[in-house]
Amino acid sequence: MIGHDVFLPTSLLVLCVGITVMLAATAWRRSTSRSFLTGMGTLLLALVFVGHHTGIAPDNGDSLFIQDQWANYTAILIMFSSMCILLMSWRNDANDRTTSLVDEYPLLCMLGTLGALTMVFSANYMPFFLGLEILGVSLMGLVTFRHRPAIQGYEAAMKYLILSGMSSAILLFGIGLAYGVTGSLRFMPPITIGNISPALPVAATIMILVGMFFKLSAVPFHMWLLDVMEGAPVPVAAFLAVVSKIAIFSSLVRYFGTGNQSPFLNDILYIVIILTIMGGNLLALRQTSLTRLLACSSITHVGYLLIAFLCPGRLQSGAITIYLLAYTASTLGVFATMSAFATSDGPDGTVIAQWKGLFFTRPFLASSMSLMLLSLAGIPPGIGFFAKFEIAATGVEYQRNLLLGALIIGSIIGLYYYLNIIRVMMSAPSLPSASLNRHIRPELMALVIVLTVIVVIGGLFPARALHPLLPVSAIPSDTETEMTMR
Amino acid sequence: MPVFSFNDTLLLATILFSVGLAGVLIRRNMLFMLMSLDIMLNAAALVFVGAGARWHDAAGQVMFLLILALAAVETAVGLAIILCLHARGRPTLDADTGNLLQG
Amino acid sequence: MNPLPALVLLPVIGGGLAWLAERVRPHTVVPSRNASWWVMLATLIVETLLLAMVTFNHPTIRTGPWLEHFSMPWIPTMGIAVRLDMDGLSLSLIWLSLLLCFLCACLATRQITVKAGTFHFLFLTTLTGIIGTFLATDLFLFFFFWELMLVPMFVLIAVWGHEDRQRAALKFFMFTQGSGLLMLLSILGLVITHDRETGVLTFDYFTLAQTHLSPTLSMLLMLGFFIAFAVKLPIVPVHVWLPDAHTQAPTAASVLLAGILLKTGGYGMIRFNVMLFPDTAMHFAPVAMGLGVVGVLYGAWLSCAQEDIKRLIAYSSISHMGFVVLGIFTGSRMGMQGAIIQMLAHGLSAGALFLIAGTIQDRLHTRDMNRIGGLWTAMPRLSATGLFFAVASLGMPGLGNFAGEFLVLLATWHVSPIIATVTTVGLVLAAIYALRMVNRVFLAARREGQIPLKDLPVRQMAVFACAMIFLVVLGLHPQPFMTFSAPSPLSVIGVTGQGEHAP
Amino acid sequence: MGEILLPLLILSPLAASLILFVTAGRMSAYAVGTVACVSMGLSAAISIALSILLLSGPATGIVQTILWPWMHIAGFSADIAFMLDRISMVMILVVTIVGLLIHIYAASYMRDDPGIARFFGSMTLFVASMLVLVLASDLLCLFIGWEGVGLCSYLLIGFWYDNPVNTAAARKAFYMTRMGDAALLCGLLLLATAADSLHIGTVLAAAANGQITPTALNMAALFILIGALAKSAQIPFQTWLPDAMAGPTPTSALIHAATMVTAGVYLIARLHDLFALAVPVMALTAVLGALTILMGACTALVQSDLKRILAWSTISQLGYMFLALGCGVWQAALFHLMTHAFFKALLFLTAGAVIVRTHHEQDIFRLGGLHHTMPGLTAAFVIGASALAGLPLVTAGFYSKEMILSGVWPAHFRLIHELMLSGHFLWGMALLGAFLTALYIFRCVFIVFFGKVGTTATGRTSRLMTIPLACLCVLSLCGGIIEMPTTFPPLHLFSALLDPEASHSHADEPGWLVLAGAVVPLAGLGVAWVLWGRPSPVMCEIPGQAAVIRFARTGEGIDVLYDRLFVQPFRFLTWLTRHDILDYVITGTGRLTRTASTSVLRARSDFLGTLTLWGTNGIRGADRLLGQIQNGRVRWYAAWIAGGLCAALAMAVLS
Repeated sequence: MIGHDVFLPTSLLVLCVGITVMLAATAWRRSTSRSFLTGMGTLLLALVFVGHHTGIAPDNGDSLFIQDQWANYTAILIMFSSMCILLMSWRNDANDRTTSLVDEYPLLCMLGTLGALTMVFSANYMPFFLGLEILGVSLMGLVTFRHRPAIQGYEAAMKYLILSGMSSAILLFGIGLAYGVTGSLRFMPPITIGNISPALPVAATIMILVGMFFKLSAVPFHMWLLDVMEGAPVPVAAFLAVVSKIAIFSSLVRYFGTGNQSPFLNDILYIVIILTIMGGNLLALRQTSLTRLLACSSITHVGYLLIAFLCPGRLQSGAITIYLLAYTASTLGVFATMSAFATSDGPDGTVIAQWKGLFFTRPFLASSMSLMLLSLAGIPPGIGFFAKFEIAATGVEYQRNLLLGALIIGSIIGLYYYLNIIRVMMSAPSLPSASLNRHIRPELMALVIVLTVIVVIGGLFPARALHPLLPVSAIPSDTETEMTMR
Repeated sequence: MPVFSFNDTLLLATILFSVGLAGVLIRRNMLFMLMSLDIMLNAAALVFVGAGARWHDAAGQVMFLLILALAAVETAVGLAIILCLHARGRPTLDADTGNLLQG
Repeated sequence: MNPLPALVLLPVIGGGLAWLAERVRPHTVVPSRNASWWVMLATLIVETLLLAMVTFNHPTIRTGPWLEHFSMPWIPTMGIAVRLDMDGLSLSLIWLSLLLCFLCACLATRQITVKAGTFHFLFLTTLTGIIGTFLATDLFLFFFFWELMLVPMFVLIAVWGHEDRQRAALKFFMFTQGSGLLMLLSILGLVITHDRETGVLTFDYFTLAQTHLSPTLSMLLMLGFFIAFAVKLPIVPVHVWLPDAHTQAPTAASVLLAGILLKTGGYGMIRFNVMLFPDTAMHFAPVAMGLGVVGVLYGAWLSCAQEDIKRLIAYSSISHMGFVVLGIFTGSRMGMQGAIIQMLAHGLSAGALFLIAGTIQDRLHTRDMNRIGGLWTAMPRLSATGLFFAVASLGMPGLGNFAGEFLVLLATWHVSPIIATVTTVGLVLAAIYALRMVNRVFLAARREGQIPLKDLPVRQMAVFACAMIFLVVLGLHPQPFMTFSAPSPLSVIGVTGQGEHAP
Repeated sequence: MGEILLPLLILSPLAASLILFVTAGRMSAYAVGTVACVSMGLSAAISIALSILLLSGPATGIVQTILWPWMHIAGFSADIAFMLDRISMVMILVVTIVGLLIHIYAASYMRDDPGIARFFGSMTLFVASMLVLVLASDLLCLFIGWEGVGLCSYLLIGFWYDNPVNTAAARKAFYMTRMGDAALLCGLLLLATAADSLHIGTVLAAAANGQITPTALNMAALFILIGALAKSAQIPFQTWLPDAMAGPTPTSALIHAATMVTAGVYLIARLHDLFALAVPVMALTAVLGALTILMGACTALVQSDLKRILAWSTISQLGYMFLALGCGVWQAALFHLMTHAFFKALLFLTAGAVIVRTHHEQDIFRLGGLHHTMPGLTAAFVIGASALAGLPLVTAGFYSKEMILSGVWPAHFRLIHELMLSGHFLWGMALLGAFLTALYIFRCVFIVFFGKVGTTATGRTSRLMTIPLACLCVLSLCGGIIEMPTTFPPLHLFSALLDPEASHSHADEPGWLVLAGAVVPLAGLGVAWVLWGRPSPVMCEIPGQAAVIRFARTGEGIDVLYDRLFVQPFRFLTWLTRHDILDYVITGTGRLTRTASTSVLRARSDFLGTLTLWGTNGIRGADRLLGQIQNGRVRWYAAWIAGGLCAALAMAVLS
């Protein structure tokens, strides 16, 4: 049921145009920095147009896209993150630019962003699926951009390809089942009608959920994330941790809505959340690589987010909103600091031990890194503190005692490994390295400062980020009427 | 009127899907894993076709086309990556050996 | 203009200035030209003036027991506001904090040479957290400050501490933060319950105090608070972070930890356990008192076996804090007052002892009592001071600690003579550990190969003398402090309305 | 007038102490001594003035001043308040006058010590604390002084801290008294709970009008008694006092003989109304006192250290006071307290002078024949010894001891229905004690001052030291005539002073009592002379000589008999007391505490460590498991995904 409207959020359009231009530019004359600049410009333009759309949405909600506050909010987050990531990778020394041009890199980034935005705005399985795959395939490309040591990037990409293909298959199978049951591709859980056994819609929902869990890397489906993030260049890891997660979480919320979930979903979510929080945290304890640790941390944060997702109520919307913001800002901050830390010849900051004594040699970086990590751990004055507070509030409001227990234990374990990094930074520097006093690239400096300011200001004055943005229910309440019409 | 009922299609698709899944799980050769992935994707595509037929809806066929495209893309990218891996010195196509990323 | 926000924010702003000052004018070899130190001193002086203004603005109690009130919306959707209220209890504890900060400023922080600006910044930020904790009457704000003060303290310990600093810092942070999370749950539980009951989502202390809770829920919520405060105070089974943290922290941080940070636990117990859940607290009192006694004895007992001066003092702190718990949970005003006096006195005596230990360590580069000795000949002034504070901490009548301990014991005797009798054993043990320290450190024969030492200069003695005078006044004339800090806590429920409307 | 003088009395030594501590050794020795002596003189003058003021008033009049409220709170109130009545008047006179004399003496004695400022600072602080103790009208206020004197005692015993023995002795003293203090504190808490105040008048009134239950009253009295016993070094707390002799001699004189150790006596005397209601405790007091007399005397008999003899003698004499207190004749106890302060201070100071001039030789067997070189000191010591022994009529000790004996005789305690404790028995013990007292002190006199010449003495006793000695001699001789035994001319100044209303005639007292009291010390003196005093050199108990030769040389065998009868059992007893069981218990407890706490520490760390280890192992195991799960194989990951999918499907469909 594809309506013949042209309802389209303008941002998508802008991005498409921008990507086309970039493609054309590649064909014409290759230049890395022009490519980056075009990408940045496009993203900026898309950000400006984020509230706009072309065409008129059909009344029955049968459009391909939907644009509401929630979508806009996550779109802004995604585009902002993409800009940050582009900035990080612009002159990233980890991208070996001596051997080849990397003007595909921004192009792939833009494509990924486009995919993410498509997911966010989609109101139909079709754009959702397209967006998911655009994002996924561009990520495969992006992951391989690591040149030093290159083989790990390829290995990561290979793993990602196979596993994400598998999860896509599962997701698609689920969508197919749902379509088969309801006959509609609307982006909502299937509801049993007619003579089809009730197991089918349930199975469909589960398969879709599993597909989403894979992308979200919730715990038994999380394993790819660590390897892929470690294998990927640092900015791409950030992309994986932030952009793709926000997009998929946004879709998850849109798909399942914010109300009470059906009981079988509840049970599964319960288990998955606990597994995710505990698994992510425990896994983080043994990591020596910072990117892997951040992968674990992002797994854990997904678990926390899911708590809020599972606790519908007055506080839910605000909690999810602020938590997404907190997670985005803090994680990006950490990655930005890592990028700033990396040198072309020295350590690239992916191993925790390399950060030893940073507090003495490069206090600015160390301070901002500590602040970001503390924010991730949920300690004032970072925004993460308030975010975790809100999550806990939703849990308490809905009396999810088990989940709260997991939250507490997880937070304490999390505290340990976050603090451990800070501890390493504070221990006395092992060697008085002369190369340590390099100045940081200005755009990264600016980025780190901006993110720090966001984290602190957001932590001190979180009220503005608390607007109820979530869709009240996934699709307006005329669902049932439509169902009966059919 | 479809010759096969939706349920039959579904059964076939499920079998195909399981075969593909089993292939991914069992085969160690990356090429075969890619092929198994294709089988899984095709199983999903089959469901769409069947469902489209059931509801007399074109959307199922559209999805089928999209899935085909996806399968093609995955294979293409996958092969490219395998080539690269090989070029960078990974000796075999065995997915279980020579993993650097773990732990 | 309301002075409360200024009171809270001033230290952190001053800290920022101190940090900047060090950036502008990097540290020189001459300590007196340490710019950040001067900024910090100036900040403290301004803060003191401000506090003095607040104090002497209220010769008589104006509206109810709450001296000052400040309210400003913060996160309206959650019912969170910046609510600051000051009563005698907070005021006296803030005075204590400032006094100790002066002690630190004059005696300890000046020796910091590595990144002095950052040190002072963190030091003052901790102060902000502490003062905020003492003033906040919005539960969220309270929690915010509660957590906030941990971070700079963690850094202080981890960067400027002694040999095993990082493990200690980590332990400190994990324990206090972890227990803080339980308190968070309790706060939220209370708020949500209140919300369900009345439909008003608020974190206001006074409003929440009127929530009707079922006994079980009330007990659960109170336990959440209690555990957090128990860790901070600390009470025996959860005290294990304290000896390490106190031992490894740099001198100034030790003083801050022992002198004030522990008091936030006691303060919290008074304000958020006994006041918010009076009935439940009474039900819980036997357990809490038992824990208090165990704390008194256990802390003193272990203190007797320590070889490390700072560790000895740290364990003695546990012992003293046991009295505070005991006093708070006797449920009588007398016990509460005793606990408050004990907190003030312990802040001074333990803080000063840590300063002395720090001074000794600065000069001898060891804290091991086996390697220190006979300091009296070399440093008579320091030794006399040390003796004074050791004697104070063993509970010499006429000094502040005794006044507190006596009131606590008396209140306990009213409740249970047996507990009180058992607790007096703690006093004997206190004599043992305090004199053991005095004997080994100050009075023993001189060790071989001891380097010639410099005694405390007169200026520093004057600072110590200040603390001594306070202790003596607290011990001999605690009445003003008692009336001063008394009325507010116990009449919270009665003046709920007035607290809100106070200008 | 009195209201102003009362705080001034305390302030004077306190100010001196502050000055001395604050200047911390910057003043010359001379200046230090001057400051201390002047302040003491001032307070002595003030106390005399106050006494005159008090005596000129009505018989029951008191001087009272409330300085400021200390703690006023619902259910309890205490003030910093002082009160001078006749009991405390006696005490302040003793404290300030004896204190002044000792300070003057010490100014010379300690002249060359580098720590003189610390010494006098502690001494004056001690006097201030003692005055607080004596004058407090509130038991809590009294407790300030109580602990304060303990602290000063600690500081002074460990004054020469270079020697670990001294500091150990100091700590021992403090710990033992601290135990008593804890008990005392419990007693105070009990009383405060019952009476809502610790004002002495209030407490006594509450006790009198039955506001306190008998059990509580007995318990409180018992607690207070324990405190007093510890402070006054009575059985079973006696062991700290001999060790306390490690301090400078003036300290021993002032603190460990004349004043501080009598604080327990004073406290019970002050609370005599309360104790009178607690009969079992009174009996206990009396019995312990009597036992202490004998134990102290016997031990003193076999000591060889001059100062330790005096220390044991102090314990024994304090036993007399406790006996008197237990029998309800607290006036006698106070009287003996006063005379004891005089003669014991005299003895100690003389001993100190002797020790200084003989190069710190304290072993009596190495001294000897000193009357040749120092006749003045000999005279002083003999006077002191006579007073201690209570030689009839001419010494102060006789009168006070006589008063105690006559007070003990009629006492009786009905403990349980059948069990009666008669005063006659206690009287017998006290009398035996008096005999032993004369024996041991004259043994000391004969060995040290007469007999074979031991060490050579050098120098002269300075004038500054002789003046106090002379004053104390006078006091020791004449200080007792203000109170005569009943059979003598009825002169009862002291009793009348303390207790104007009571009648002082013991009509039922047999006349031979006084006689016995007078004869027994003389007998003791005689025996001592027989044993050690006769000019034959072998009579000095020379260690290492064969018993036969000794028997032959002395030709008497009394020595042997004495050795068998007294010395061996008493040596055993001494051995017991020297290596005291309680000492063992105390040191043992201390060691046990240390060991146990160390082991608890270890055990705790072990236990917690094990727990932590388990926890860590568990986490590490889980961690390793997670690591193995995370093995980097795509197929394995895919299997997990498939497994997860299947599990979820199964859960959803089957549920």
